[in-house]
Amino acid sequence: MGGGAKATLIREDGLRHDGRRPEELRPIRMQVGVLANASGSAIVEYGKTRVLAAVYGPREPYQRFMVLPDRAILRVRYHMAPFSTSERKSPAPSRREIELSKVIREALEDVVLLSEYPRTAIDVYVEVLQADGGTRVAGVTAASLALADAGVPMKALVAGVAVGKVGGVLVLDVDELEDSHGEADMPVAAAPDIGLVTMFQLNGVLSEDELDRGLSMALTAIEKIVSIEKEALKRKFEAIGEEV
Amino acid sequence: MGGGAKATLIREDGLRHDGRRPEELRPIRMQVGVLANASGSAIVEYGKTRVLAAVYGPREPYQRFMVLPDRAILRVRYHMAPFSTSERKSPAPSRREIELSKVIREALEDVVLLSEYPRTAIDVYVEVLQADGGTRVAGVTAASLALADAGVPMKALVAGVAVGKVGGVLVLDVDELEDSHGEADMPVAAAPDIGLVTMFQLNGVLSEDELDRGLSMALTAIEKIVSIEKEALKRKFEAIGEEV
Amino acid sequence: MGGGAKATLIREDGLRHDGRRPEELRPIRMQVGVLANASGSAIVEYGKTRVLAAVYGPREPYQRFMVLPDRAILRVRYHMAPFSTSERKSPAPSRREIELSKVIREALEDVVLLSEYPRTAIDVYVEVLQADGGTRVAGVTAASLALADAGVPMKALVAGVAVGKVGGVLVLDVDELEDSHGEADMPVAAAPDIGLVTMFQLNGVLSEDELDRGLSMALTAIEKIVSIEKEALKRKFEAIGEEV
Amino acid sequence: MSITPFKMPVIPLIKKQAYLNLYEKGLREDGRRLDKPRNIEVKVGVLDKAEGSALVKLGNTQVLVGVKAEVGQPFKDTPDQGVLVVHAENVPLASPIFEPGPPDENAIELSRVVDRSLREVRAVDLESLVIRPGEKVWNLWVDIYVLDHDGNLFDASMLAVMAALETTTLKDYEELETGEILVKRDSPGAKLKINHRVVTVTTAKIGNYIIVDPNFEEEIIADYRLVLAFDENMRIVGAQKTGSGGMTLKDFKTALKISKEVAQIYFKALEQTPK
Amino acid sequence: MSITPFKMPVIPLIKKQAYLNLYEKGLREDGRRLDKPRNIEVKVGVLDKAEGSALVKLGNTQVLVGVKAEVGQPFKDTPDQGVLVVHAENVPLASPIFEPGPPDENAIELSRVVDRSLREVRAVDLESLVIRPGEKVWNLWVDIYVLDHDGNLFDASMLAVMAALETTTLKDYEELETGEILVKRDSPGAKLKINHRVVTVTTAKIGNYIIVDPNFEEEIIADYRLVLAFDENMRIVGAQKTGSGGMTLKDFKTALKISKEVAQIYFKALEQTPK
Amino acid sequence: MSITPFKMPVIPLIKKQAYLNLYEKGLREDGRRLDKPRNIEVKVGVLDKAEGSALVKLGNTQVLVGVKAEVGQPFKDTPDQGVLVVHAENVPLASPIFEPGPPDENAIELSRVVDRSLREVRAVDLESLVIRPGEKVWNLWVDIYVLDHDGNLFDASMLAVMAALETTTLKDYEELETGEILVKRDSPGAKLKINHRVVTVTTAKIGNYIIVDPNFEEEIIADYRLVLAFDENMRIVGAQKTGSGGMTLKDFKTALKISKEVAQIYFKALEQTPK
Repeated sequence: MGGGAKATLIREDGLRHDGRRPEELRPIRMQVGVLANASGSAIVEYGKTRVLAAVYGPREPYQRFMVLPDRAILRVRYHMAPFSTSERKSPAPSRREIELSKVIREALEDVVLLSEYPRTAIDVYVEVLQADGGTRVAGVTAASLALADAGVPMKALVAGVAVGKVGGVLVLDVDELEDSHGEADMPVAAAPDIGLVTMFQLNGVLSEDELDRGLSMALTAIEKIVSIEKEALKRKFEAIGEEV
Repeated sequence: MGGGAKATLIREDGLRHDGRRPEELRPIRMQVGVLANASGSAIVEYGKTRVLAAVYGPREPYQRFMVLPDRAILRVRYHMAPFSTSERKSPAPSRREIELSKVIREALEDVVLLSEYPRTAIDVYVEVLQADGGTRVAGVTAASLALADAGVPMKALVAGVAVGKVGGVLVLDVDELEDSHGEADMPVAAAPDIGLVTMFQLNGVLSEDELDRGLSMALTAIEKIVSIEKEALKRKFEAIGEEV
Repeated sequence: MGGGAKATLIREDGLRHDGRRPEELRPIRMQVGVLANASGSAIVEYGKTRVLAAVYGPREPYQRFMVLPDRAILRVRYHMAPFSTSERKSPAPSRREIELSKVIREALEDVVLLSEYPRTAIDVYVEVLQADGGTRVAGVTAASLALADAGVPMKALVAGVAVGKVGGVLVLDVDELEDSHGEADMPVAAAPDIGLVTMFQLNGVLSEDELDRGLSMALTAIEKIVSIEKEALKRKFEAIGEEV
Repeated sequence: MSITPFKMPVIPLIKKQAYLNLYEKGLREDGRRLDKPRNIEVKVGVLDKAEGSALVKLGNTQVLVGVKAEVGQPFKDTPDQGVLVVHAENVPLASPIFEPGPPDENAIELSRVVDRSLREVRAVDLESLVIRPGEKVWNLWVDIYVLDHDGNLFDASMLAVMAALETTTLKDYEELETGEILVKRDSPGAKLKINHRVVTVTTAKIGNYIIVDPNFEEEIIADYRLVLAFDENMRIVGAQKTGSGGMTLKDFKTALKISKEVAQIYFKALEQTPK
Repeated sequence: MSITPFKMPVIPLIKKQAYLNLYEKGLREDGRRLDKPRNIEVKVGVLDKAEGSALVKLGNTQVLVGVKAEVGQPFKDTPDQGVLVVHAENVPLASPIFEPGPPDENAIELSRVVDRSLREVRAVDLESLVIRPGEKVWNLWVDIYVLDHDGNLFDASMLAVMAALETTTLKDYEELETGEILVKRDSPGAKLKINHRVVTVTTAKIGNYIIVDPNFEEEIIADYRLVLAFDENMRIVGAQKTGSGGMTLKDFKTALKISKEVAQIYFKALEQTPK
Repeated sequence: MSITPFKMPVIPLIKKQAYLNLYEKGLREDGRRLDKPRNIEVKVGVLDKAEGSALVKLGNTQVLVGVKAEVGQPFKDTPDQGVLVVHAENVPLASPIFEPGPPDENAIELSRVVDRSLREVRAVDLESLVIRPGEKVWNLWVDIYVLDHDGNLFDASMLAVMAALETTTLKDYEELETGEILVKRDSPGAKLKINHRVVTVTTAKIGNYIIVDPNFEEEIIADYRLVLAFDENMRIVGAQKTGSGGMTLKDFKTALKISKEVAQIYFKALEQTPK
């Protein structure tokens, strides 16, 4: 937020600065199984935002006391590569990264069947390779895919998207420019197959009506993104089928 | 210390800059049981200096190996709130705070009956909310009260006070202004009921005679402060009596 | 490296800036058993470079899990005293010190009979008291001596020396001036009695032929330095003999 | 690295059931209804060395906030604004679950949610903090100091922050010839300019119930909490789901409805604070 | 404190023997000869927000490098040179043996060996990075990001760093009246000036054999590795023995011979990278 | 967080009794009387790269001190004074109880007691360290490096610091047109101006005895130690009780009496140091 409307975020024809309609997603690309060492991995792109996620585990935790007797613990790190941003980002974890690691962990924790693996840890590493808005929600999507790729049982797939308000208009899947100059940014993640919102944040100012409509926009889009996730997973299993 | 005598610390009538006589304490206020979670707590004011102390334990230490087979260990943190000083204090522990945590621990360690609780830890947290000179000695007083409030058995109550030398005169209970511009600051803590000095530091320059007299002044004052401690504890038990 | 040839490193008479011939070592001094607490210790000087090493152990490691079932682990710290350099060095370990600690550990690990002491740690502390070039190689020499002084069994003694290239000439035992303005610095350590090079680094540019010749120069010098080590150890045992 | 909490106190199942049985009757352990906050006390001007301060008690939860104003530099990309920094610490005397050390993810989340809820709606008039554009501005350090943690640190902290900011005074100053700014420590100064009053309201989902202003034990057994920030015009100026449970749309709407009512109670508490 | 690794995966003796038996026949597990590197893929320009970038796959090892160019100050003792910083991180998604946290001794060694091999031969023309001598120069941040660790991070990283630097563009800029430098983010810019192309070649000593480009398991069972850096004129521009085994002169010479040949393969891979 | 030491070596009770039996006879394990310090050796000028240095042996305790003088800025509130920083490190080669890492509370206490004892009496003439008021002053870094720890680090360190300061030389310098200060490294320079000579004397309470200059084992069994700092006029210029035992007034007076005598021995050792 902040800053004046330096750029014209909504053009005269009602389209956005990059030509999208308000409820239009950026091109989304996904691929799973992109890393050899990890138990599961995925790369996800929302336009120019590119996020890589990897899962290790369930495995014995590095520090033995860090366990729960009745289920696995989830350990999540959201991290930005130094070259992912316009100005080089220091590799030390920022306060923002610490908060988002928590928010992403909590967006996943309710769908992973942790009780299947007592006394173990499941590690999820989310690395932002290129940041152009929506990195945390693309991160949730990538993490969910990597968990599925690792064969970790889940109640449902999770995906995320951010709704924004720019020039008074609610828009879907905000990019960095819209995020910096808009009036609101509302990152949402959900598991539509079980009807649960698992991440919900609002940075900005909305009326109650806008909040309602924005949330609906987000949930509709998330259904679409989850179906793209399913295709990506299917492609992988088909590929394995071909290999056999 | 340091600085020239920017302020007139001793006025022509022989009184101090705030109107006190050389051997006069600032108004002292104490209250115990001010926090709900802590095993024991106390707030202590020496004039504008305000210190809050809390005790947790005896309890199993966070790190299991951190114990002694024959007695409890004492863990003390002296810490200044960021808003306690004229310039905001960074919350990271300074070298000064590390030294004073040690000095306060050692001022308490000989009076607490640690051997009653082998293999446990007793945690004492001293938070300076407002700093106007004498924070470490007010901290010892608050910590001693909080220990008593927590029901930790002690040989005797401890209290502290700082003696200073300003404009060539020995003064009791120095405040920040006197500390910054005076010639010496001598923080003392003692358990008068068993005749032991448990904290003794001198920052500044004194003759042997001044040291002797200063120490006597401090010990006389400490007796008075311990009696105020006893009243504060009595008030609490009376209050409990009324409740029953 | 870097910098132009500000100083004339090779004089017209073919000698070096300090009057040495290209293949001439600086005066080397060594003494073992210089510290009372350590299991073994040594001080080593290459000209103005002065390094102190101490060994503790084999002993139970501070952190119990930090062991190997079939042999001792070696823990090495290379550290520069704040007053060892022209500009005061911050006492926090630099990236350079972290790398050199590893390089020195690896220069010793193959000669120490670690399998004699399973489940223990042998700690080697290398402190640079004065830095005038060649501190890591003097450090290896000092560490090897301190290990011998501690009675830790070794296959052979290790020593180190740096070969440089200045003004186009290969020179032995470079000092700081030659290191800063020369074209190459090649630190080498070896255990000549068993024919093994245990440290090998090159910072700078050499032809294959220069590399060959430089390595030979280093190995010849290292034989000489090892014989000085043996004398230093002999002096100690003679001294003990006299005492008996 | 964010890690599933593995050291939190365990509330026995039987106790949780007791809570749920009470909720079924529309009540809570302390006699409150599900949609009512605890008793609120707000005291301002409690610290002499801070330019603004407040102590808030929300039931047994106690939060102390100090605001320090210092002359400093603006951020490079906002030369025409002062600087507002919100910082929260888990002071270990506040709870047996706090350990000394730098702020953990919970303290960081707390300060960031408070910060965003103020920042997005421009609650503090940062433009009025400029002394010399691009060079000298007021830096406001807002330090949240939790003294006693019995749940709902979000609402208690936001109340204390708001009350402290509303009573913050910026001292008079003088520009010296050298360009330095001399702050007159003993001057009366002027009130900090506040554009909007903001509160957060926290609800928690426990079993099938939505309750407001959870205490510590309720937080432990909650599936998740929802923090909603409102300004005096009842616009939503911030939100955060915290905790790992998933939220249905229906529950969200219920929570929003309850929160709007409780916001009024919080606003009233701020309104009635003696200044 | 450098400590003998005590947490590395253990390769069973029987497996090590199997490797040695294959080496005896001149072969390796993946069918390679002892003196051949794995398949090399180099892709440049893979990152939009970096001024230069490359992704290198060396077998299953994947390294991503981004180069960021920012206007900053020169070092005090080199007012007429830009600043080059090489940094490597053990990103934990790359390997089960990496833990989150600041770079450990291995990551530091990696970045320092790469840095020295570039610096000593002046591979990057640092003089051309000066904007205003002593005051404003380009700072080049070269970040090595290991994505998948299957051994030989030295060679893969150096290939990626070199490819990234060779395709790095410095944006046009303007000096403002205030002395500030305004970088024109959307300008075409100019190529970074490279004086020399550098590669490193890593060999490993296992049993009585010298092999090149070890994979992760080979690194675990190796006595030591030897990293040799070459420029395009086949001068040796850096070297590092890493690992605790001692090296004979004979083995050194064998390793040098193999390395020189493999350097040509690496140079060719860089040469043939589509730009 | 200061924690009761729980890892110190345990001196068996029987050994402690043996010490006490000796004290009863007025003697100590090494033949000393209770009120006598160990043998003192002071060597100055032992480091080439430091502007001042000294090595002190007090029995088996060895402390090395280096003083570095660098041109820097004054503190904002003392524009007319140079800067003196005292820093102590527990170098791990000095004792099996030292671990590598940043200074712990003991090292911090050591450096702060030494610092205060110098500072309060203005032992070093900080005013003479000003180069350009408010802008450029000499910064003196006094680094205490304990090489062998056999007790009484306070007295040994203070002796070494004093001897090092008394032989510290400030190089000549030149003000360049740019305002920079060019230090002439090879100039003869001038002696640092010292106003007062300071020593500390440490006594320890063990059983019913007060002993001076305790060795390491005596420190372990002591109830507390008392550090008293004196200047050459025998004013008391600093004090610190360290250790957790309580002190009676009577013991304080005994300790003060002994300390005054030992201070003379220390002063003589400094006096007689060849320079």
